[in-house]
Amino acid sequence: MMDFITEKFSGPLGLLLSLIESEEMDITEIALAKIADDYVGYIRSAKNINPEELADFLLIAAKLLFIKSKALLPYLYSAEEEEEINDLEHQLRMYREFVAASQRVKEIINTRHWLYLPPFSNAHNRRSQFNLPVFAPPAKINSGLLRERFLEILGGLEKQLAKNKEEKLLEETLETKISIDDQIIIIKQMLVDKIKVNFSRLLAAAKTKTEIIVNFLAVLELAKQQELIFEQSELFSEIHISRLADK
Amino acid sequence: MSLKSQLESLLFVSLKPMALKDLASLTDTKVKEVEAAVQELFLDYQAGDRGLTLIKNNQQYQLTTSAANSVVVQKLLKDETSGELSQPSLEALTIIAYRGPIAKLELDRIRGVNCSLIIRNLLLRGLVEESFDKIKNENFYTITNDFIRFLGLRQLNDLPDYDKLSRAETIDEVLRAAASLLPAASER
Amino acid sequence: MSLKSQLESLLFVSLKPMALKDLASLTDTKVKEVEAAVQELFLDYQAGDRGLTLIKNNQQYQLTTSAANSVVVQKLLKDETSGELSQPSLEALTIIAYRGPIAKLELDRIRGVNCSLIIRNLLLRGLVEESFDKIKNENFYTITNDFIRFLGLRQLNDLPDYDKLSRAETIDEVLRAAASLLPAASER
Repeated sequence: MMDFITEKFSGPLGLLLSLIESEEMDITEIALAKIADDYVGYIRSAKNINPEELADFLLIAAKLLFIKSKALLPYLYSAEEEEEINDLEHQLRMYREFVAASQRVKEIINTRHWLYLPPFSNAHNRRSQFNLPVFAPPAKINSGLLRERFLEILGGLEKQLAKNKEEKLLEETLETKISIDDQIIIIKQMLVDKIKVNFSRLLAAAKTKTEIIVNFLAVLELAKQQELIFEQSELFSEIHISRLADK
Repeated sequence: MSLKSQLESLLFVSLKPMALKDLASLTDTKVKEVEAAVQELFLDYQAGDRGLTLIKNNQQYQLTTSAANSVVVQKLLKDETSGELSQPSLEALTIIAYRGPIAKLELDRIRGVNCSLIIRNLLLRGLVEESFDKIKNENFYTITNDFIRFLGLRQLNDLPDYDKLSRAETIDEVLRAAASLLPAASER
Repeated sequence: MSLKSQLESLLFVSLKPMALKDLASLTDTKVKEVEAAVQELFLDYQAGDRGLTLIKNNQQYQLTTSAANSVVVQKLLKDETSGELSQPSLEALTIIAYRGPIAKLELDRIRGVNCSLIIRNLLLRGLVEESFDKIKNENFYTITNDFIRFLGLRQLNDLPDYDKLSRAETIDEVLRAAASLLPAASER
């Protein structure tokens, strides 16, 4: 039997799609801007996101916040950035088509109109009438060759293991450094110490793209909670962040 | 005997899917002729009231029982299983079925998430196959005959909406690409 | 589907000749009807330009390749079991030699792909043998005595560096990693 495990969603696009559908909206820029906060809220509280997939979830979060900020300040955005938003809409529509197709594929499999092969048997009746040899070794094989091959296989596996360990280490550091809530605390602390912080300094401390996104999300979150003031003297110049006077 | 009958004998005895070029070398004929004869056989099985089906996948052919008789065949054989399929695996299989041969990056892009682990799992279960493209220096993935057998189809083209979903680009993407070639498109 | 087509499916998957009464019970029909349908099938194969034929022996029926094509069929069977091993087959054989008795799932995990077809080929050539472990409900593979003798050895542990290589920790580590990342899909 082929069983299907059902999960709430699969991957960041699955989450995005389920949020949009739960609001009964179509895939549009307005819809994406509207659900941006829900999406970020979900990944902040979700405990079951696979660390391997976290970066992909955050990337979509960053795109959504970008769309949301554009909805608020449309004149700041260029045609090129417009394109990027179209891409997310397009990607999501295509994904939705494949999710629908996967449901049809599941139904087809479940009808169990499977095609069968004869089971394999060494004494297969289709062969027995041909008097085939029961032992047919390849000519150029010897025990030394087997040993050599086995050592090569071990070598290949060792490389694979080392690579996996490296990736795992990367993930672990990612995981430990990545919490948005922790980042909020760090930023608040920096502001207590310094009163004013440059946004670029915050980002300079980030080591990976994911960390940049986390910083970005943390700052936005603090802004939403109305704990921060942003000042920018002109377009594309440094952004200064400071705390609102004690609330 | 005719080429078609020889091919039927070979497909009946073979334990694995047969490539056109292997069939050609065994029967000592040109690939073109083999292709025409196999196609005839493919249509014969489709047309008649037959208990056998010829699967065509990845330019390989394999003889199996027909979909309509699955119930009676299950009585004779031990139940075959392909284990559990999670929603992410099902999505990946669907995308590979419609878009294969597909590169890993393209699969990741459509699902919006890294699919390494899912691919490893599907390879182990024999539901997808990996082949290395030397020119593009990338691995490509296709569906195996085993998965086609679970679908009960003769070929992937028989999947619902195959023409629409198998195209690498949807219509609006094509239109957009065409528009960007026009000088006026830069002025928005 | 028609009775005739059901019988064709059953005869195709059956490894041994089938009696009329077994065919009747599987298709839930009377022996008389089955007999008539089998006769019809027999005539179909006779009349057309077919690569298959139905033979009757001791009231038992069996589907086989037509005699006229035996030369080309023999060529295929010979090709399957002669010549040098492909790279993947040699790898599987090596792993079975040093790590046997080894479960199919473990072999798949070490190689990262499903090895069903490769194992079949090694079984056909008499290089490995299969034994079913009732407690673990799994097939295990070892190299055959014929193959050990062919290598000029008296027993399996005469393989060069056997003690060291058969216990290589790397493989256990790979298997542990695979088991934690890719939980066993139920075997077929």
